[in-house]
Amino acid sequence: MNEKLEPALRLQGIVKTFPGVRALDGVDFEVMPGEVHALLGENGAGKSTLMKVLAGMYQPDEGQIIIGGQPVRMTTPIEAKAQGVVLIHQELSLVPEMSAAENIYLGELPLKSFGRVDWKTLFDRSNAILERLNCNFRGEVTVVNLSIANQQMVEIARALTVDARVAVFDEPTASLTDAEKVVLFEIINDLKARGVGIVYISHRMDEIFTLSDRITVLRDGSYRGTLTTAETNEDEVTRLMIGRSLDLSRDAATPTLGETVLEVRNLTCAPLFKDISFSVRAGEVVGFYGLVGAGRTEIAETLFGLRSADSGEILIDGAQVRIGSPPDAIALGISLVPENRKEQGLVLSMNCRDNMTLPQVQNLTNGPFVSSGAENAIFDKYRDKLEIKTPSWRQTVRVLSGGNQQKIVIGKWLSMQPRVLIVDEPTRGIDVGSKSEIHMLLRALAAQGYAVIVISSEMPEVLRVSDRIVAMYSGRIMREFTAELVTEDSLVQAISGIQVNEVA
Amino acid sequence: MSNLTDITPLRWLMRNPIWGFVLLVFIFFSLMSDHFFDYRNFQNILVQTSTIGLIALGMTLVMINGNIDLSVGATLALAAAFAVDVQSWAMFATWGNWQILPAVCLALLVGLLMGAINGFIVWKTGVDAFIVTLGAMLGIRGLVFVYTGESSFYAMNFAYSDFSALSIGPLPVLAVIFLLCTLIVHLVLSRTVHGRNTYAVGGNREAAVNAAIRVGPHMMINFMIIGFLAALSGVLLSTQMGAATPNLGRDYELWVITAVVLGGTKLTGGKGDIIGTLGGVLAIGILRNGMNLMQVPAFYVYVILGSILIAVLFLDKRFNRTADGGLRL
Amino acid sequence: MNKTMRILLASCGTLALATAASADTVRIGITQNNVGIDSYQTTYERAFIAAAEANPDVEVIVLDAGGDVARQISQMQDLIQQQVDAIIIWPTDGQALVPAVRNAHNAGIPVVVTNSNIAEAGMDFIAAFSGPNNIQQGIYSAEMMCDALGGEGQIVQITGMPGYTTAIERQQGFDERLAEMCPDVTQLDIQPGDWNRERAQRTMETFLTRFDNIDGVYSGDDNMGVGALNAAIDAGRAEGMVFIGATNFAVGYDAMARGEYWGSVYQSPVDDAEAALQTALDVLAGEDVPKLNYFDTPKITQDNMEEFDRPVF
Amino acid sequence: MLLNRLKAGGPAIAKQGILVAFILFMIVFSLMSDRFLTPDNVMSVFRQSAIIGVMALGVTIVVIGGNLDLSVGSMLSFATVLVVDLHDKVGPELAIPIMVLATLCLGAINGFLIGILRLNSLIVTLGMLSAIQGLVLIYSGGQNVDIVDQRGTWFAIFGRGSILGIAAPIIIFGLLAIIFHVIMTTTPFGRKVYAVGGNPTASVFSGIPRSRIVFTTYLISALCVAVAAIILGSRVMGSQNNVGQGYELQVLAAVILGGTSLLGGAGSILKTVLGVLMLAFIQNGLILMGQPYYTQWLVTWAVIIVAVWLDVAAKRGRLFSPIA
Repeated sequence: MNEKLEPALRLQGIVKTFPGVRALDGVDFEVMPGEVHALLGENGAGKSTLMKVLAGMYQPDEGQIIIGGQPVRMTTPIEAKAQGVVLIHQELSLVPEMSAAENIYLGELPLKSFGRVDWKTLFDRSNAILERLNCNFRGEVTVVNLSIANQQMVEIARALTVDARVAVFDEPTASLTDAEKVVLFEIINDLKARGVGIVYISHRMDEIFTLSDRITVLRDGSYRGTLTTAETNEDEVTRLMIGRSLDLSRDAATPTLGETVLEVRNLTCAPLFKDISFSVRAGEVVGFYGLVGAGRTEIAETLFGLRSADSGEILIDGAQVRIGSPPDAIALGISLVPENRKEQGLVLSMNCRDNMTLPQVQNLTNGPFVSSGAENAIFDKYRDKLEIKTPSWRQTVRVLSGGNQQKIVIGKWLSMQPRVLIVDEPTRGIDVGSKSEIHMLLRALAAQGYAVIVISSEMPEVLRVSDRIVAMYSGRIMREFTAELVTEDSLVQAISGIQVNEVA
Repeated sequence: MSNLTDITPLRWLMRNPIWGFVLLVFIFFSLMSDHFFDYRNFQNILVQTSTIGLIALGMTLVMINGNIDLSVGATLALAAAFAVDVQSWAMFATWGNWQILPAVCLALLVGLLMGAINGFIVWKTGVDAFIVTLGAMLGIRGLVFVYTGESSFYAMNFAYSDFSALSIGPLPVLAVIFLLCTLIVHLVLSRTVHGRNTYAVGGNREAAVNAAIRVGPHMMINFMIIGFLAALSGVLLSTQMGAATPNLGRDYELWVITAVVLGGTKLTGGKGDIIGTLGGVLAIGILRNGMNLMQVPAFYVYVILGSILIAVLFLDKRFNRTADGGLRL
Repeated sequence: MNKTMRILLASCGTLALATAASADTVRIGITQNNVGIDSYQTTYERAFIAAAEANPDVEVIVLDAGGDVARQISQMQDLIQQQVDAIIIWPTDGQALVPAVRNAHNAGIPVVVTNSNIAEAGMDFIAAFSGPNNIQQGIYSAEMMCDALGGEGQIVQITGMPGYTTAIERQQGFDERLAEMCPDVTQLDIQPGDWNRERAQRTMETFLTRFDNIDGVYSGDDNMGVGALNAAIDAGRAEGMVFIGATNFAVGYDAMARGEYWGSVYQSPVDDAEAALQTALDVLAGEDVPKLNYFDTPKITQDNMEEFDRPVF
Repeated sequence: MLLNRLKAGGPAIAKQGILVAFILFMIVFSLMSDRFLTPDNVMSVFRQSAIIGVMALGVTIVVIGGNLDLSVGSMLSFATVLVVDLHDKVGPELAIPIMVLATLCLGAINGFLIGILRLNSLIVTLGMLSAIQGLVLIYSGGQNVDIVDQRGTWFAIFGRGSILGIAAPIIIFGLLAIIFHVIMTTTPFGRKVYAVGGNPTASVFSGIPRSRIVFTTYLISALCVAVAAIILGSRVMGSQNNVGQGYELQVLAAVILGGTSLLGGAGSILKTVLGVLMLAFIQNGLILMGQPYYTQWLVTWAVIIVAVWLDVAAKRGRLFSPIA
């Protein structure tokens, strides 16, 4: 019997429909104990729905969930957890004003008489888990005071409160930097060694190929097949996912660089960043690479007039400028595609066109009224140019896919005809297909003469789109690389602060 | 909770600016009025605060949940009407002083019921609590008028109104009940699973749902708690009056919310505590009492209370600025 | 801004004077119903303060309950705490203040009730009542209505703020007397106007749509009565309609002079305030004061209005 | 089930929860009272709802911008007392501009505290509600104010006049509703208010001057109060100090009934007009049926919850909230 292992979890013919949509259409999926099974699919392919079925948040209309050989019905996340299925959410699912320990045991705080919380047990248990995860904080800390990475650790710690049979990681690295990812991968390997079946959802091919044993692909709510990682390659997976191959080659044509458009000299905003100097020329893509918190986003915000620098100069076309507010920046031709699409980039309740024309709506007037024609013209132009998929400009952006949402934000700023385009984490949470489109778009923009700054925490992304790469560590620029000379090793060293000694 | 010990008094005061304010007005009135710093006046303040205070305890829970309850004033009036009226029902005529017991129980039950109705509607319809309870504020007041037929009820039994004059040791019984409730709600909020879940539901509802906290019933329980406390407050108020009037408790919801917000509870939920709320209600109570003693004309009292409310909000924002790191939004 | 001066005086002064002054001055605390809700109460307050200032032996503490029973109870506690010599109270509610009055009584402080009386159960604890008889006023209004209509017709009634004693008592007096005196006058409906002219106007507009034939309107005070009158004029139906009010306001007096308004009950806040203070002083002087001191509130109609001064409010 | 079908492909009217509720409600009431739908009564209700209606227009814009304004009640008292009092002192031609300026100042204080200092709007306007009430009383000394010559002043046209048989308040309310509707739906300013209410952070990231927009919404709200005060003062020809007491909640109830989300970023001026009319018709209809006044509170309770529930349900596509 034990020769052939039972799967830790098996889903058979899962069907889930919502009004008007068949979200899952007979999906099969299984994960063996001690296996990392990656689940792939574009946004909207049904991964999240499948995970919610697995976590007991949705009831499947048809099909069976089999855990350890027994068919089960799970109606709440707690029941799922009791069955040994734990879910680590993509978006941080923590309560900011509570302690880490309470967050770890949220929903099942240990009890004493009269419904009191057993604090001692709570802290003992959660500290044990945090130690196992090599965390340098204790369970008593309030979550709001923790860094994003440490908050992610709290999220992961939740998975270890029970004897998990199956752990589902839903985009766990979305807000982690490369260094922090290493820790996460160790944990996953540790769980794997203990015989836990792991479902790993991610858009990042490199992670999937490093971690997983098998890959299952979903498309449009239906099952497309399972591949053994060792026997496949990115191209095959991508084709299964989006139905075609991707052109992953970097635009090799040497761009013709123009004049220096933006120059920054000794810009300082303590304690976020110090003594920042760099320049960007027309037709050039400069990548900013570093850990989260290295000060990259803050520099962008300063250039966009959202922060005031303590000292330093900003020059546009060689002339010194003062940027006191976003309208100042916009007037100078600086645009910022912000890091957080949903919170900073879009008004989710507004339609596509209105979002796109928002910064210039004041100028698109016909008498006192907004000129619908001018707006539509802009929208149509950039919808076509960026290949935004939306049924109509009237569509609320909330319902668009992440990639299309991001294109709306990019279109919003392109339509302003900027000199300098700053793009912060352009592909966070975006699926592979759209990601590659956006990368090509950034290259194309540079080729048209824009000065582009790309801020990213993903090394492949920076390497792919940049002409030059600025490596930052802890608020300082460590090194600048040209695309030809950069190596992954030297880049990792620079952003970890290792180069400091050698340079000094 | 457990890291309270290593906080210096000054840091604690910075985090709870309302207690600094309480201290300030306390010293101010002690210097300015010779009737203020008097043991019996402190008793008065506690009794006067208890009405708003009891409701504020419940409001703290509801607001940490990310909800709000505007119907408490009307619930208070309805409970007071029941508490006074039921005593005179014929079926309890032979019970002597014991006739008060079923009356009070029924009144508290009515409070629970009103809270349950609000909570249930919020839970099942998903309509914002502000809207649900704004409606209930009108509706329950309508019920009060239907029940009382517009007139006041009067307690025949003087034992009822004598109750409010009782003292336990050095403290008036009303103050004791208020302080006791404060302690209980504080313990519930800080020590029990229900209390901790209150923060979870308000701080991150998604997370609470994911952690299988039954958010709907949880919120309903908190609405029932505030309904109960509003009813208790109504009963205690009616013992002070020996009567119940249909217009009782008008505008109380606004003062209760004010006190709770002054006490540092966030309107968006997830943050707040009973210690702050106690500071908030005491601040308003002391201000009113002190201004009475100093004979500030009624017209100026409105302006002073309104301005102080805004000023404290402003100071609180200065002290507890969120860590936006200077981003100009 | 005399009042601001008084606060300063009161706050600084009491420190020095409290002991010295207590020998020959009396301290009287008053807690009013809701100053500012209408001119009557405001004029009352001014008259009261003026009367007190005219008397060098009186120091007064003037408080306002803002219409809230609980706040009035607090103010009673505060006054008892300050050990004033006497308390004058204009109850926000006749019944709910009984225990508070009883507490003052038990603390040895005589209580004078002003303007609207306290409930029967509290009568033992008060030194005296001074004020108008609201039930009697309702009766007067009913009698005027009867006379004006010749004992026959259809009327509507607009009452004050629901749940308040004055409103309830006037309605009670009016309803009972009307039914008794002229049973042929039918009351079509009773709705509140909340002591508010605009709301009374709205209520009247709805009445006008609803009933084709309205012969008379009784309003709980002239302020609302004038609102009802305005509505009728706007609808072009004021001709021949009888408007009776209570608490004659200046607007009502003027409308009466124009012949648009039939009659009201003349009630002077100045008399009211002075009577209350005098009653309190009499009680403190140990004089034998009758329990119920109703001051006269005569009927005022278009016929006898020359006998009265135009109200100052 | 019905709801699903309506949501998926049904006619646009299905999503207009408030409109459906309004029509149903009107049918029921007109069946119960034959006076209800007479032109006289309808005109009378329109006229009565003008004051609350005009205020509700301003508050709708504030709420779409993501804030609340509870101070409009005592601000109305302030403006009405001021304009009526000044009418006899300096004449209507000066009284009106002075009052409008003074009211705008109060709006500017709200706007400064909420727009610029970013204090919570619920609490700030609650504080202002109390403070302004005090200001009114201090200004008037607690006395009622009256216009002595009620028939001879041109000030009377705002509340009592009419054009082509349509009462002036209705015309003012209608015109303002159309103007604000046009502003909110077709001008850059309107677009920015929706953006700021929908996502203040993203608005700033799009170069929209968030503080100035919020500030302006409070100025508009104050302007609406000033207009309402002119109608009210002219209609009543006098004012009490507490004339606007409780209006803030009626106004808010009307705005909510119109389906404007308290979260900001969504709402419509025209639907607010529906909300206002609905509340006015409830009041009027129940009195016509001879119900005691408190029935209208009970009915309003039910109507608010059912109407908003239907609205919310239509948006999420299911009747009951999904939360467990």
